[in-house]
Amino acid sequence: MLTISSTPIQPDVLRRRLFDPAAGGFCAFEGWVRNENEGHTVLRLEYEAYEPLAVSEADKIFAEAMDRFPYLQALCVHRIGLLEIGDCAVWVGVSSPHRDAAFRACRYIIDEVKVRLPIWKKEHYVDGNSGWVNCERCARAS
Amino acid sequence: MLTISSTPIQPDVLRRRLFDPAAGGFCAFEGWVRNENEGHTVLRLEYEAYEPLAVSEADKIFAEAMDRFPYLQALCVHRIGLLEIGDCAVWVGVSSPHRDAAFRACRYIIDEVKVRLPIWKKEHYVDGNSGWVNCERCARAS
Amino acid sequence: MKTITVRYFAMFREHAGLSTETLSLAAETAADVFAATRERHGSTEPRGHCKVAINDVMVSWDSKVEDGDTVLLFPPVAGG
Amino acid sequence: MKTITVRYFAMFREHAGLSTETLSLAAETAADVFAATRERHGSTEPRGHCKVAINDVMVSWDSKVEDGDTVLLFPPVAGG
Repeated sequence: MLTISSTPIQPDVLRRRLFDPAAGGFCAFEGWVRNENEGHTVLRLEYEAYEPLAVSEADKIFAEAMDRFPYLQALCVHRIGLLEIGDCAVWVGVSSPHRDAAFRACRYIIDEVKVRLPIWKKEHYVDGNSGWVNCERCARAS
Repeated sequence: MLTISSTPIQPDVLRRRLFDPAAGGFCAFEGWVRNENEGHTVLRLEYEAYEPLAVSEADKIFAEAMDRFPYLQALCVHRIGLLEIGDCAVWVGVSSPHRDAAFRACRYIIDEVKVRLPIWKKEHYVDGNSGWVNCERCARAS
Repeated sequence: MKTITVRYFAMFREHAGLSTETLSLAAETAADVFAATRERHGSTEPRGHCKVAINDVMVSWDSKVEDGDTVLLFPPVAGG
Repeated sequence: MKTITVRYFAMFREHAGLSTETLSLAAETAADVFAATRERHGSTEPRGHCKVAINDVMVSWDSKVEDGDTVLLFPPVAGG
């Protein structure tokens, strides 16, 4: 399940929600705002999402991950609004009986979230400029 | 760096220690005690480690991961003593500029930790029996 | 002519200077709506990695638009 | 004869009923020490996935042991 949040992500609260007595492995990924992108010094980021379609597209991604790498529980939370360096922009967590499925499902979900969800990222640079960012795969393809 | 701990692992404290302004991705893996192994219902687990060699072997593993998937920061904590279902037995976290290296380094570290460190696991079953567990790769090979 | 409500997101919204407008268009497909708004707002963003939804359902560019539809125009995304 | 201190871990310790003992052995290598302790404690664990250290350094089974060495015998491991 995907949640869009305008308040800080709390990884420790989220991981507890994935506890399952049959789970032997738990994998989490966090996207953090870093101070640099393609040679620009980044001051802060701004995220915008269109929640209704972000949620329904995420439902499809979670179902695809389950088909490929059966897991027990999975969650994703994506921040919107203004974020500073070091802030957590996205959190994905997956619990599974074994670690291989936990790693692979987590990787699948974050990879697809980054390219398929209607979420946009605007970088504010130290030089006063700002710019909307394309997803990595799109940038490579174009 | 590896730490052996006889008290509960605190993932939220550990992840904060991996913050780095250049980090765009953070991947964590946790091994949880689950209620079943190879058809046996597990009540609890007991871990034992030989700390001096666990630490020095882990140093090698971290250096190998750095060579293969350059990351910024990495930590591993392994519990010893008696653990109950749902307890976190091992935590690995890696921060990196990009998510691919974070995922791969985290996976490399946990895979190697499981087979190379002088750490032993004894399962206590619901039927009153108990048994020392071989690493997965060893069990397959033998 | 059809009455179509268009919603703009992210760079499209900034470029158009508004987030929603209702237009009278001779559009047959979602692609026609995209082309009409490009011309209207002098946008140069290629359609390549953009996406479109009609009434909150993701659709392909050749999907038909009906009178009264709401068309959502999504510039290239970058989650995470 | 050499004076060798042997440390047992996990199932080896349980099987021997002690964690450390100092033995007088005609051993040349780590493998000889393993064989002698197997016989002494009637253990049947094959050497296959076991590991050995001499004075806190992981070594191969054909490493030489010296008088006064401490040999650590590690049964198959299973971290995580």
